[in-house]
Amino acid sequence: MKNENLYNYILGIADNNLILGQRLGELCGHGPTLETDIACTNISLDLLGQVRSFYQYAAKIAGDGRKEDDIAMLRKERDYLNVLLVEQPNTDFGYTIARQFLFDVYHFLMLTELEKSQDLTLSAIATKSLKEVSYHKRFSSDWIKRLGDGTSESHDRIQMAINDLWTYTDELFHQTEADKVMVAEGIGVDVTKLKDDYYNQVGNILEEATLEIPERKYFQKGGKQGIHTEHLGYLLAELQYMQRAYPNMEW
Amino acid sequence: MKNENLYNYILGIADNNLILGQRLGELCGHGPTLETDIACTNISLDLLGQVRSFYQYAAKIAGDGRKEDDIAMLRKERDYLNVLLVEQPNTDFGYTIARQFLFDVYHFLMLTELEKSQDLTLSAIATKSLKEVSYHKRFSSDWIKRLGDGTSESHDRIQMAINDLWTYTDELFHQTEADKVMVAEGIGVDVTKLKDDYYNQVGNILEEATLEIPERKYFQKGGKQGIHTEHLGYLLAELQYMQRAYPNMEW
Amino acid sequence: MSEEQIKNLEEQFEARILRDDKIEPKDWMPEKYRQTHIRQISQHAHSEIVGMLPEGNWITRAPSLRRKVALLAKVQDEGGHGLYLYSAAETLGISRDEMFDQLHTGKAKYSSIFNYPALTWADMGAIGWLVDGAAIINQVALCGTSYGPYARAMVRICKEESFHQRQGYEIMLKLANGAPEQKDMAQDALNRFWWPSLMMFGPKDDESPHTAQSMKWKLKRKTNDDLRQQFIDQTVPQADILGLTIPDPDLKWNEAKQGYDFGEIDWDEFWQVVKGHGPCNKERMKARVNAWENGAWVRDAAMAYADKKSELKNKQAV
Amino acid sequence: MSEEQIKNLEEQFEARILRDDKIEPKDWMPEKYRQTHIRQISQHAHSEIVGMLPEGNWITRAPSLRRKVALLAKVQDEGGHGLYLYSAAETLGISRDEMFDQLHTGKAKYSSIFNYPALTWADMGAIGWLVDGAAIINQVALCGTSYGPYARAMVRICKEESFHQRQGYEIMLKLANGAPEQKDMAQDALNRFWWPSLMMFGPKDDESPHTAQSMKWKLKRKTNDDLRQQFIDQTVPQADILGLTIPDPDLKWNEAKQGYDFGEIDWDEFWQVVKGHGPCNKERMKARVNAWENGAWVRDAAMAYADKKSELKNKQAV
Repeated sequence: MKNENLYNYILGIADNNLILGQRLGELCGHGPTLETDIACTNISLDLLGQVRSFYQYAAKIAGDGRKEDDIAMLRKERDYLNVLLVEQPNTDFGYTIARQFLFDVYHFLMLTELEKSQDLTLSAIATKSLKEVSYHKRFSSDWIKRLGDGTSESHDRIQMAINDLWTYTDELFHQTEADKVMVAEGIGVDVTKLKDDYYNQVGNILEEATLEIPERKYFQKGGKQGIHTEHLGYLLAELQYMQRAYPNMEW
Repeated sequence: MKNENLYNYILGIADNNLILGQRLGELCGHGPTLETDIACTNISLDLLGQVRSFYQYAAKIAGDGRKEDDIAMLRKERDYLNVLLVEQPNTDFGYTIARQFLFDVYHFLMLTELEKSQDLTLSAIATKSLKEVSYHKRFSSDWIKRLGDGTSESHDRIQMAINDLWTYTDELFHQTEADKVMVAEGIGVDVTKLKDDYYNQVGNILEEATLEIPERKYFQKGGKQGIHTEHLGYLLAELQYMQRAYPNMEW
Repeated sequence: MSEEQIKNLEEQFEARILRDDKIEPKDWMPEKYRQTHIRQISQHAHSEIVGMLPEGNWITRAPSLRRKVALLAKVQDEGGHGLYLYSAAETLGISRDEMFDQLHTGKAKYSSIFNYPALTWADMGAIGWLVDGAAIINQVALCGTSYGPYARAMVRICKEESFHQRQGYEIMLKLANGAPEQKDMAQDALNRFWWPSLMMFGPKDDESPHTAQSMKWKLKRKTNDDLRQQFIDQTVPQADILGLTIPDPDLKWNEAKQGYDFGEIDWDEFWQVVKGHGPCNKERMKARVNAWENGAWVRDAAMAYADKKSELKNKQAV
Repeated sequence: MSEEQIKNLEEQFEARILRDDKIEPKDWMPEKYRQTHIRQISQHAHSEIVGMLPEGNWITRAPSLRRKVALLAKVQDEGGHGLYLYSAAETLGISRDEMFDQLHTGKAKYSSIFNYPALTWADMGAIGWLVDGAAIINQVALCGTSYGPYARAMVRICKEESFHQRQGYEIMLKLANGAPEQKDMAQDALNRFWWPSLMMFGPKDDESPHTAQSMKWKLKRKTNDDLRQQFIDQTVPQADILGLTIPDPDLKWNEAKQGYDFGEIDWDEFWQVVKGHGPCNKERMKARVNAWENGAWVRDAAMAYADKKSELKNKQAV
């Protein structure tokens, strides 16, 4: 591949959307209220809409005849580059919201920088996505506050979810090799620079939600190198089922 | 296929083993006690051991180059002929035991007849399987009694599981077209003749377990025609994942 | 009010309906009108919500991103329709919680079609094409129904539904023109959804006692049998274009009536499913009840939070 | 007992161990011996039970029926090993429930290797080959340990483990000689499991304070570093046969010591995982605790039923 770094860089962004969108898709029809059900479905829809643009661009870069669906659904588990955070299961609505919130704050910061990319396609996708992601962030932040400052049960549940998922936040700011090259070329976002802002914003919302900011010495990582948690395999078995069972067909 | 009825007849038996074995396999490492964990794993092992003999024979009958794993893992959902009972999920240990019990009593009766088959391969598999299935039946019957006549919580839970799964028992005694032909040829078991014995035996154990025998006017069917519940698709996505993702390889 | 007065009001009311006035929430209405509308609108809302489940079942397994996104959008629309319809019913003095309770306890019904399982991807096509197709035929008539909020919800819903139907038909078209396995899948879905779709129009006219009253209130503008005939006549040529076979050996064109004759519907199956013994009735209710029960702490939290905020506001206002 | 007497007993005890007598449950033993054995045997039992999880994770997705059956049998064996070991520990006066409680509350440890995820089918090969391989090296020595029930359990376990190891190696062999994707998968599994397997022998000798005491009681017959060296020397040629590369650039044959030199182990990672912060520590504990909590009603029922039956028996006996 001529521009493998750009290709990998795009996947590093897009796979987060894909896997989180898929997770949210599992919940459709099972939400605690009709309004949240619709909202979560809508976020899934946004994320997967964005992902199509990214994969279409990646397919163009790859230039080997693969199309968006091949990239989305025909890679092996070790080739997915999403962070561990987004593949974590829908344990309950608290985990769903905590996962969303911890991702949205990052996602918004990242896209804001990506908008300035020298790569006009990426910049354009970022612009289009930002509007949506700003809504996601508002939605998940509002729910963090509602659950944190709601009942004592909801407080405990969302605190537990935040504590559990916190261990996956640090990975958001790890630079991959592709990242470094793309940053140097003025195309990619230097995620290391987003870290302080991220923890500030997250911390402020948690505080407003009367929640504690977890203190953590150890973090989990690996997703960006394709070393995932055991959850991802099952998610992929579903995601890929049709493409695997009915190869080379149009849908 | 030269002997399509025999082929379908074998699948009609074997698919029950495969799907139930797969369901039990999901539980491995998650049982309520170490002993039941080992026992359920063992039943899964027995069922899948038996299924290999059946599919190997089916592959020979098919004579189209497919091997046991192709038959086990490369059919489409609508081509699996197992009864709906065995694909029901592991809701809790009560459902697992109720499903097992309602199947084991049938399985034992069926194999006892299959042992008399004019088809020596089937008869031999039946003989070998019967010893194992007699143990399964004892295990599940014992647990029906323990749960039924244990605590009031366990009584209610196992009663609910029996009630829910009862709706799938009638299908065990439906004759397919392949069944009819095979019965006529002295190869297959006439399942309609097992029905009275089945409900008597099941009834006796339930009674001993202080459980009520559900009264039901309506039953669910369809599995034998490949019309399954929505649960099966997910089970197959896992079961087939490797064969689909890595076609034509040896393992 | 005296009997005389009530009779007077009722006469005025019927006259308004007759001249196609819309009845609005604050208008006087006979109690039976209110109850019938609560029943029908909430049943319709429930159908949207339960109807999310069979399609929701295929979101994670949709065969392409384009289809996954479209399916998500469709199921989301159904949730939205549920919202409008619950709101319309609420104008008649029932709360959403009460309606959910009726659903969860089996007191309220929903469309039986959703008690059939969605087993393959082609079912996403068949549901869009046939189920939404049948729904639209029922609903288009309702755009002119007498109760304002319901009629207005219907206008909006119909527009989206016909988009869904086209989307479903397009899925079928792609399959029917695809690989043999895809065509088989499409035919199989048609086989399984054809008869249940015909059942969506309800029992035969001579076994449908409420028709007369519903016609008067414009909750129905044609009888069950008429609508069913319309559906069949519209759908058969569509199946022909797909190159698929309607699973009814008795189906044939009747030149005299300028419509299709068709075979006998399995009414035993119809009643079995209506009475709660269809393939998925239990599963659907379990899914809805679980969602509701598992969500209780979330709803409680939202309520508590809202209370705290409004208390705070009040304090600040003082 | 006087100090004199105790000292006497202790001397006799040490002498018995020295002449390779087995200590049996009813024999007198120093409290520290008892406690150390409870700790080690239960930790060993927990490792078997927790060790079921990463492999259990692949049962439903095994690529062939033959492999699925073999994997089930293997995991079942591990459950069986857990049973013998819990029984052996029970002879020292601790109940299985207490041991589970120690596991679930984090008081008891289990082998850190099981805190790494099993991500691909090749991991089933790598776990069998490397993890069981390392375990056997640790365990063979224990067949001659001083505590009778533990030594006998070990004899049985070692036999099965070496079967498992061969099975694992055979999985690797098949992959290594298979399609390029399979070979990649095998190499990747080796890459991920190599270093954690070396960590299974514990910290370096100079950071392993209990070694001396354990050697005396024959709970250890060689030091951690010796065993690690043995494992490496045995495994490198096996990797060569597979045509796979050990992920250690510093690995090379040292003619003088007739063994391999190898690179520095990441001890930070080792301690991170030991302290509960490995990739799957939380997941593994959640799985075990869930199984235990969700199974409470089942265990209660079995107990209640057994009580009823024995009551009935007693009544009949009267």
